[in-house]
Amino acid sequence: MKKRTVTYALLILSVLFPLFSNSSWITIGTTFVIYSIVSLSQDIVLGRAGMFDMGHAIYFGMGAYTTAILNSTYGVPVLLTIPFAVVIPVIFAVLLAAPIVHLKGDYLLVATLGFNIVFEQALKNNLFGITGGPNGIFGVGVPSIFGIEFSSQASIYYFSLFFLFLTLMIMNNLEASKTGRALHFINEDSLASETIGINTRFYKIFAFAISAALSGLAGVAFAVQYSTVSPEAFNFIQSVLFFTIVIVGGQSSIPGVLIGTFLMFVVPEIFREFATARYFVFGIAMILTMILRPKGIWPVKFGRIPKYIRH
Amino acid sequence: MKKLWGLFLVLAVAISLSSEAMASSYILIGVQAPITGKYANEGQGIAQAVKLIVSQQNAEGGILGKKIKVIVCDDEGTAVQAAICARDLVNKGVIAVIGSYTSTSTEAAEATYYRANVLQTSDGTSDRLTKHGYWTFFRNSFPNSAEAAFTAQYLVNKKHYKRIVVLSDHSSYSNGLSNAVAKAIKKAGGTVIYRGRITSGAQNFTPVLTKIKSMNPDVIYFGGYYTDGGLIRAQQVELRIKADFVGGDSVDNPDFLKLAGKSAAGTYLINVPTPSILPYPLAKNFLKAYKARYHMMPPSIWTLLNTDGLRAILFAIKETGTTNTVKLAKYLHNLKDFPGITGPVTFLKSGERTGSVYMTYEVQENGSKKIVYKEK
Amino acid sequence: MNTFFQQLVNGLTIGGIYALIALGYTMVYGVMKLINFAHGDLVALAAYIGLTIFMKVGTSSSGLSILLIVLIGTIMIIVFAGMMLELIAYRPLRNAGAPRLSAVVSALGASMVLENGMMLLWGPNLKIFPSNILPSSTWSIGGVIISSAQFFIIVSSLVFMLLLHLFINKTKLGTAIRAAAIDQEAAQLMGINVNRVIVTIFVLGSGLAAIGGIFVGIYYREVYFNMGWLYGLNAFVAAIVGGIGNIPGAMLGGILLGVFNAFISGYVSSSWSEAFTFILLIGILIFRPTGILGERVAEKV
Amino acid sequence: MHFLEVKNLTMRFGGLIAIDDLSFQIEEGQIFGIIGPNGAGKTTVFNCITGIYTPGTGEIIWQGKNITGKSSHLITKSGIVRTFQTIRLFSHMSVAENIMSGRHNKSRQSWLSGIIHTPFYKKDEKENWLKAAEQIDFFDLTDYTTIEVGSLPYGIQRKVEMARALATEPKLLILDEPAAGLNDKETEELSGMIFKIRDRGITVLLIEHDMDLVMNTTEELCVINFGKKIAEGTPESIQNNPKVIEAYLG
Repeated sequence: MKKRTVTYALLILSVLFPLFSNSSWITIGTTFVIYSIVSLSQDIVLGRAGMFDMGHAIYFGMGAYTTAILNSTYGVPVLLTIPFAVVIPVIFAVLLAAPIVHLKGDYLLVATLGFNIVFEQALKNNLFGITGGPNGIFGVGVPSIFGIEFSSQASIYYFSLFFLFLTLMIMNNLEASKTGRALHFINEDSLASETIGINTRFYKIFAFAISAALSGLAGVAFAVQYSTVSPEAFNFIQSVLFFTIVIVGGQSSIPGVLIGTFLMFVVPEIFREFATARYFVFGIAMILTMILRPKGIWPVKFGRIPKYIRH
Repeated sequence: MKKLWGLFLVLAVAISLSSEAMASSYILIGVQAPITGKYANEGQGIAQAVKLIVSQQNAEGGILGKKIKVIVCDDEGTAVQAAICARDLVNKGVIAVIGSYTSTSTEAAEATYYRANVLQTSDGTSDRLTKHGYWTFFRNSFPNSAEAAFTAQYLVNKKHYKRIVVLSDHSSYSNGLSNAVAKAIKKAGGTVIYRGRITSGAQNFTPVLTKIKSMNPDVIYFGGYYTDGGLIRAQQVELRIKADFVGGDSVDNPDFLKLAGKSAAGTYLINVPTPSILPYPLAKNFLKAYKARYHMMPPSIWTLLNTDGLRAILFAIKETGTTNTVKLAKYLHNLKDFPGITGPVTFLKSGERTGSVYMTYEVQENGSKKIVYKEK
Repeated sequence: MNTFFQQLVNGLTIGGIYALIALGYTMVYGVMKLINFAHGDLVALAAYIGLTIFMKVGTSSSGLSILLIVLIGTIMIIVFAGMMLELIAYRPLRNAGAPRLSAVVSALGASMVLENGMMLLWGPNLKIFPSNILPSSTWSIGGVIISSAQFFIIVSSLVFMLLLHLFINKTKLGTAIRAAAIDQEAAQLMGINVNRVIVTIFVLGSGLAAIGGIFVGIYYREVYFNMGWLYGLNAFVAAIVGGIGNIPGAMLGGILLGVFNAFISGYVSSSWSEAFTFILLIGILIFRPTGILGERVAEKV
Repeated sequence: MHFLEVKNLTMRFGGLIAIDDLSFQIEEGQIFGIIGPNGAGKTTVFNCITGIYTPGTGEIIWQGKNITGKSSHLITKSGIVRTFQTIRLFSHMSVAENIMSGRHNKSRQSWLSGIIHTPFYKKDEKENWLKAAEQIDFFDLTDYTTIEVGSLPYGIQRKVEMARALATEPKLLILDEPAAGLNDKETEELSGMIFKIRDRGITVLLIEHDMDLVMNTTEELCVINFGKKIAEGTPESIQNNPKVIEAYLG
């Protein structure tokens, strides 16, 4: 019961946050919200299904680029770009994951990292003449309904927060479903999962697909928040950060991943004066966390079992 | 569940519509520049110059009876950080922004300033900066197309090169400049036999140079940064490629000479004048004041160009007696021959500054530079 | 045809450097099953250290002896750094029996620390090696140009690789390393001190990385704090192409990758060369995950 | 038609022949045993039947259908399920979740339930948890329901693995050395359990080292050595077969 109370309190706090913050803080809050969505979606692949995906920025970037290209180049309203920004990353996730999901551990890590580098170079080389090359794309608009433009920082915060809530709801639903459990089983022992009848290949690709969909949503929010997309925002270094956030925070652990995101994206904003040393400190923190808490800051507790079968 | 979502939507819309309003007893001027990262010294130069001018103005009692306050935002030279800065500066209520240093960060922020009616002046050289039709933007330097036209004139008509290779990296500045140069060369009747792109920082350029060697060029033009330019020149000489080497404005840096070593001698560099050779008394005074306050020279001409952008805006406020940016922009669009540190400042309707002064230097055996060709 | 052989020389030079660095990745992976992400940063660190030593002693004595001093000094410092890396970032995790992923993140953390430490220490701007460490003479052999630096790098890479090969195959410690690479637990049961083996591979790997870093310094002459990733990633790809965990594989992979890169940049497109490198990598992972020289190991059920 | 028929199965690893032209048949309701010295290829036979390995030549006919080379999960879906000699449980998860994993194929919610929870999902979820709970009761594991499986003693883990297998509602249960690592009392309990499982209408195929267990429980035995069948028959006939005695002693 107590846990539930804390959860609701935090949700309400996140909704009321703009009331008592200035716009700089709302900007930081929006950054946190957007990167939380990506980290949580990374957690589906890495934390839950246990696949070492170090190319997650690809799907985030595809979502952002889809919105940017459709809105900025072709004038499609932001809200109408959302379905495309979800479906396109999903299609690519399926196509890219299908040939490599059977790879184990580090091999998968290296393959996904490779995809990310190819992706970045494709963006820089202005593939099909639509990605804007090294500049990226500028001048993405804001969402509007019935001609009213929601351009204040607070409204973009809510736009992103809506996606975060959606993500949290899906992750919650996933956890208590056959699909979500299958991902955990595959993570624990892929072969044993196969022999009790789980189509591991299907669920591995599914994990990539659903997390690409959520990353795509985060990409939409990114494009709106920064009105800009550019290749370096989605390079493999970003993927390394998402990867790190999940492991440092705690795999499969929603509070853990959120804490990880907070440490990586909010704490440096507070200590901006020490900006140059921030990654140095973060590196030390990463090593220390892994030594002192190898399962992450807030490790997951398994055992979500319905009450009716507890005795 | 549905009720919760509904509640969320109602609250979200309500809170975002109760938008914030701010009033300040200061006139706020923003600086958006790379304070950290690869271009840190350039960014810091811009911030220091702006603070110097503003403190001089405040010492004279400010402007329109108000003091001026400078807010600096570090865009790290990246597009994403630039967009964050833009939003942040707008939210803090600045009326004008100086910066950024790179074209990419400038362009990434342009739309945000335009939507918020905030003036922006930048040294970015990408031609696209003035092509969006934003009335808020003023370029205080000269566009790539101006440098490209001069370069083509030099390569084709002065040096009569027949087989020209144009190289760049992938950055928006370098790619843009080199595309413009290639285009201008064709327009001037020259032939670009190869237009190549290298990966900045890759260090090993021998594969692409070997390919170039097999094409027998007269000249290799590189429109990128000195970090790569120095190595390209060194490796060119090592591979015994006999072509001349011509570099764009960002190759012109003391470290280019160090990286290219002995091979630097005989290369040609195209740039606007360095601060120390500016002939104007205003320039001499400014450099003196800058040196007195910061105990160093401004890092480059770009600092002074941005300073002129700021001076023009302050001048417009004084002349019009308002901080209404629409009126200020209207005034600036008609500004003619305002005496600047870097020469007379004249803006076109597009926000473009006219009257460029490019020159070609030749690097000598002893590492010094000699002016060999000048724009008429 | 000249162009072809010239590209081959270009590829061999950079390939030799990749191979030296790849050996460090492959040895660590072979024994510890860990991608040592900080390995590339040791290369950058070596270049900085080499430059610093050079600046200290550079004026006092003549060409080759300076190079020797710089090389030995740098190797000693980088070997020490490599041992510290193992002691601080990896050993505590190993002793605690932490999951594999923790070690990956620890390695990434170590990489961040090294990279940003170098930035704080030497500044974000690039540093430049003096151009007169090696005589700048070049030879033309049938129209193919080879410089003294290239010749020096290709030959000494081969020499160092040969030395490593002899060490691994002819000494007792080398045999222990091979045994630990095949089965760490069995090796432990046979009385091999695995910790000592691991320290040894870090000493060897860091030493070779130091040599690679110095070569980068004297040939390319510019040093910047995050260049470790550039060489690290390529060397790592080389290790996989050759068959990760396989020492001759890393040598072959390094040289092949260097030559592959040169031909792609020279004949296909220099804008896409990086993408081609990684497409090659992914292709190898999908169709022959054990690399060129690796052997397929069946999973025990 | 036999319940399960293995026909001329051959499996090689490089130069090594692990199974050599092996054939046997199992009838519905039997408790069938395979024995043989270490390295005789017993586990490899299981790996071929359950789709982990694809055999070189030969066929596996299951209820009249050829299932040779099919994926493991499809074979499981068709009613064959196995346990492992080295227990392979989801060791960081609770006993209940482990057993619930066996319900994967019987649960009819689609992958969409991972995103949106429908009323059908709720009904299906409850049904399957209750089925899992039945196995918990059957194997007398109620004291451990929420405990992390990896922390439990070996004997309990064996039971959990069998419970997980039974949760898939198989027709044929394959046990790979189920008595390995168990003490005498646990082994005795195990043989009782095997009969109980058979009484639920499930055919049992097992590999075992523990001769007492094999002789007490199985009805038909197949002996293999170096991948070849050397004898087949009732436990009594096997016990007196000179070839078998030679293989075990020699």
